[in-house]
Amino acid sequence: MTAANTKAAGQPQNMEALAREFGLSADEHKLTQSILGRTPNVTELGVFSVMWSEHCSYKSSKKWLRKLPTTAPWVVCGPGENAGVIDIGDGMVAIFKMESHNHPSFIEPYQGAATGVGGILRDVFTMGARPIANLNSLRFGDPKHPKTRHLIAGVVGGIGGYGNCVGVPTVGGECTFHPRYNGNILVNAMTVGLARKDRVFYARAAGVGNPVVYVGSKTGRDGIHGATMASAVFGDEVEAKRPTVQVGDPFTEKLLIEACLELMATDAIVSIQDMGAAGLTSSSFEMAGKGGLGIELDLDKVPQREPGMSAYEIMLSESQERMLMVLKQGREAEAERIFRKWELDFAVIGRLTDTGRLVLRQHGQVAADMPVAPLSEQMPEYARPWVPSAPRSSVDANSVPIPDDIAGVLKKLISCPDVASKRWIWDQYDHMVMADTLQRPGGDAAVVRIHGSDRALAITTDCTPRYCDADPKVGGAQAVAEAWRNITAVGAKPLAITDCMNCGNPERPEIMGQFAGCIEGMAGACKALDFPVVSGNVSLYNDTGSTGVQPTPSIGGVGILDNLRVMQTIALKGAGHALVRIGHTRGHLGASLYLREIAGREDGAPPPVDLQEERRNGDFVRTFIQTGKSLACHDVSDGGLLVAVAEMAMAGGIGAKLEIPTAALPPHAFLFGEDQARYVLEVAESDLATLLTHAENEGVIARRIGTTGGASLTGIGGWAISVSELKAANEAWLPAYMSGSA
Amino acid sequence: MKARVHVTLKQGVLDPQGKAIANALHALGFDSVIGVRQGKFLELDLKDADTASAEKSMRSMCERLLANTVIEDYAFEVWK
Amino acid sequence: MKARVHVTLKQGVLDPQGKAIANALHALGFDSVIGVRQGKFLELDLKDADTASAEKSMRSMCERLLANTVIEDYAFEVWK
Amino acid sequence: MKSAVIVFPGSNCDRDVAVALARVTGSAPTMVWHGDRAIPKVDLIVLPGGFSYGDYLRSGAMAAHSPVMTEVASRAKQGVPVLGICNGFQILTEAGLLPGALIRNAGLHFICRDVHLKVENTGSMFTRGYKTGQVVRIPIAHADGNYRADPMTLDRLEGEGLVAFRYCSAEGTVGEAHSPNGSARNIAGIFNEKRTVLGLMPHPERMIEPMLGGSDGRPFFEGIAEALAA
Ligand SMILES: Nc1ncnc2c1ncn2[C@@H]1O[C@H](COP(=O)(O)OP(=O)(O)O)[C@@H](O)[C@H]1O
Ligand SMILES: [Mg+2]
Repeated sequence: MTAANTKAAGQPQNMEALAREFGLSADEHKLTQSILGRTPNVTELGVFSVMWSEHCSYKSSKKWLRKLPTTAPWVVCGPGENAGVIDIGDGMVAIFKMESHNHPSFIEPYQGAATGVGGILRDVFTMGARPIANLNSLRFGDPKHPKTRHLIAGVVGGIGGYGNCVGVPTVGGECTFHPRYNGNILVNAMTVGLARKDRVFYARAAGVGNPVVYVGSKTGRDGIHGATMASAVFGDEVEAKRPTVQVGDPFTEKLLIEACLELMATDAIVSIQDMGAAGLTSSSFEMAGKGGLGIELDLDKVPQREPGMSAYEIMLSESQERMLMVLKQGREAEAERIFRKWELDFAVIGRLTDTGRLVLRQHGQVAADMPVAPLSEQMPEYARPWVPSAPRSSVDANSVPIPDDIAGVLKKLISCPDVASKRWIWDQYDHMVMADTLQRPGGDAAVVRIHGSDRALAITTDCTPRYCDADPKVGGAQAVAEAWRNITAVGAKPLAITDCMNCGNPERPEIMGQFAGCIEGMAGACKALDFPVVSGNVSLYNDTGSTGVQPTPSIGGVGILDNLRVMQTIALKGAGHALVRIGHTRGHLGASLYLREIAGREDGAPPPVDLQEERRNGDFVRTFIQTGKSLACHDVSDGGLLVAVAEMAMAGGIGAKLEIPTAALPPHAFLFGEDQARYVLEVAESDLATLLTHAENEGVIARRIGTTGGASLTGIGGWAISVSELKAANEAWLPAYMSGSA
Repeated sequence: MKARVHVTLKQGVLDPQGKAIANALHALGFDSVIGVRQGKFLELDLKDADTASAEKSMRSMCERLLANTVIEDYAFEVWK
Repeated sequence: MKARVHVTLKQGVLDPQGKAIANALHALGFDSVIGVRQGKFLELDLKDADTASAEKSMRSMCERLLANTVIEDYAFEVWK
Repeated sequence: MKSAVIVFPGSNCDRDVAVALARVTGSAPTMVWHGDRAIPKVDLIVLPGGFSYGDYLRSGAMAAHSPVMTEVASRAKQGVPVLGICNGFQILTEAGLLPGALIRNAGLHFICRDVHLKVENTGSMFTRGYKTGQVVRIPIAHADGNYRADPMTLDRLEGEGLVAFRYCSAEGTVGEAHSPNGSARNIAGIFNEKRTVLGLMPHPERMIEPMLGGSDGRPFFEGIAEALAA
């Protein structure tokens, strides 16, 4: 038990001190007293503290999140519910969200990551969707840091262990490294589900007198104050916070998915809400609050794993694999039969009232009695002071030495930790279960077929933290644009995003400035690309001591592919085809991978994001793909043009001869510059003229850059490297590193 | 020298495996089972010359690798 | 009553986990480790009234479920 | 043909194999809940992949004691074909319907990837769609696929032609280097004595159309349909 729990069990003398220990400021504690008209008891104080924690209340970020565009004709439900809902046609919706589990994963990588997956799955199936895909965005510290290897092994094991067991394919994600994550890794998990449009379930309670039902696993003393932990800066007290980590039970989750979906096929459910952070507290408040009702719970009826749990412990437990539902009266037996069949706990623990109050009873006494609406309406909201990040000057390519060994540089880039193949990771994820994975990890976006149809979802997660660190606004826009581009590159139409905003301590103005900048950039990109935000999550206080992580707004994008026959992959398909670059190459080296990995510099402004050009080029590429004439497509990102071509060559096992003009730009700027809004297409010679003419008509820059064929990549000046050598280098780093030999 | 390590989940930490095993035993008709907790058990062969040094390295192995002290407790014995 | 069961791989059956743990310990510099074998360890709470009946049900549980006697050996103790 | 797919708590490839059966053989299987003691009269029983009971304790151990398994065993004894894929294979060994055991992969990790298999014996309804010695590409997805049995059992399996599939290279070379999980003698799938029961770790149901990455799993189900039509 933590110190807080011990005190909570008895009768603490100093409520003021306890409030502070629970993470409530003096002002917030005063507010609790004015809301209740008296001093809260320990249980009530605990409820206030978790409801008003940064993690649950978004008190520092709310003001900024309102700037994100959240609507489009296809958005069925934007932020505010458990997950976002978009119309994907044919009477179907896609439901998705991303969430962080950074702090628990640092403390206990396997279970922290596993329960992160479990939590995000529940957010999605609680809305009536069958989960069809998981993704994850991972940021680790320097590979040389002594903890990194152990953290990777645990996190990957935990994500796989949970996702594989529940039988939802883990189809994509990202994984990069930087010393700024040494003391605070990021583990963001995303789930996408499918439901019928007329069968979406919401959290809003309705119907005074309706039974409140608890299903799933029993409540134990695990994870108490997890939400508050997620809102605290890591320091030396990490050790003391340990018992707040929970153990996941994916087997029970699988049963819970099946049982919930079975009950959802009837019309017995009025509302449903998973018990995530702050468990029974936030789920009951959320349901009652959204319905404008009151709720009465008999805590003696809550299924409990351990004897003698206090009201405080029951309300704050973050035991996993639990759900709270409001059923229609008289449907309890039918629901109970389903949950018993799936060997899950089922208990009617209370009912809805018209009092607008949350009343908890235990052992025949009232353990808490608090008004529902004021708790959320008067939730603290902070306009934290912020300072904009200082702009960086751009890097003149001529100030960066020109390499004489292009092939060597390419090999170094494709085997550096950020670009090296992540096969070692996705091999441990069952990415094929459900037998609808049309594009496995390794490409631009995962493609998962809508079961039983000939349409598919394209899904990706993206963010380039080094850009966000260099310029949060540009980085925020770039992350959204890259997600949009990745979906476009497989031939799909981008529809909407979820996000996970990972930043440092919001009480520091420069961090708040990073957060604000990222949001501003994202908002602009979402608007320009018609790519609204429908759900998301904020994770602040990602600091160790005084170092914050690089601002990392992870973007999870979803698009629809209506015609599977034109689906693109990055793999080159044959010899003798033309390679065409779409988009303007300006040779931008600032904040590039080349600058960091080859020149050993991390300075400079990131590549500018021209949203009009982004839109024009992407729409052009998608339209061309729809004609069926494109053979392969890949967007240009980390490492620039040559890395993109190399990835296409490695995926296809086919080489290419590049005819890159030596003209305007120095070779390293041309080959490794990270200008945005670019793609590489493979087309038959006979289709080349059409492509170039169309591009010209649309005002899109399209340039032939080479011809496919052979076993090597070769370039002007006679440099060459075999595709197999590249592939070996690309595949080798991570397994070698994990086995301790790199 | 020989050593044996028992690694068990801390009190209060959910033990999904133990829970599932208990259910399976009930289904098989073993009604006398109240509860099951599952742990790990390791047997080691060591080159250490004496008990004191073996104990010292065992403690360090448990802390650093064999147990995850966030959620697990460990106990070991060492003998010749 | 209480019972403890130890389930271990039979002599001669490959133990990938034990081998991996030994390698990991070597990598951490624990050079005194010669070998590791990993097993399972279960603690049961039983309603049985006496040792004889508890032992009888324990043997049957081990044979039927707790150990796979194709590859595993088991041993148990029972006490009040 | 009539078939049944047994669904255990934690099964997760039950739908996938049902879809493959329906699409390739033209007739959809009956799904049977593990708690039901009765199985309809069918020509084929399938134990699907997944994590029955979370694979806690040992993979397949608890499912092997499910109420329905008594009936599966007695049908198998009567000669009704039984197919166990992945977790289904683990359940068959735990239930004693196939010899040996499947333990943790040699590399300890869960592995999901396409592997090459050599078809060792086509004298069964499950393998008749292939040619002897044919090399096929089929995915695996498991943490416990390392097949173990005592040398006598292994010799007997080999001697009596009861090895169905072995892991091999793309060129068909069988050897330790080509075993993804450390399986004894590269064994990926085995039959019972009459070759009416097959357990295999790879997932043919995930490879039935080019869109999914290949069609090498198709002949597996086509062979079953032919055998049962005959
Ligand atoms: N960065 C963000 N962008 C958009 N919406 C957000 C963001 N962060 C949180 N939200 C929305 O706020 C609501 C509450 O989020 P959260 O507390 O994480 O959900 P849950 O309680 O289901 O875990 C959700 O509807 C979520 O989609
Ligand atoms: Mg939720």
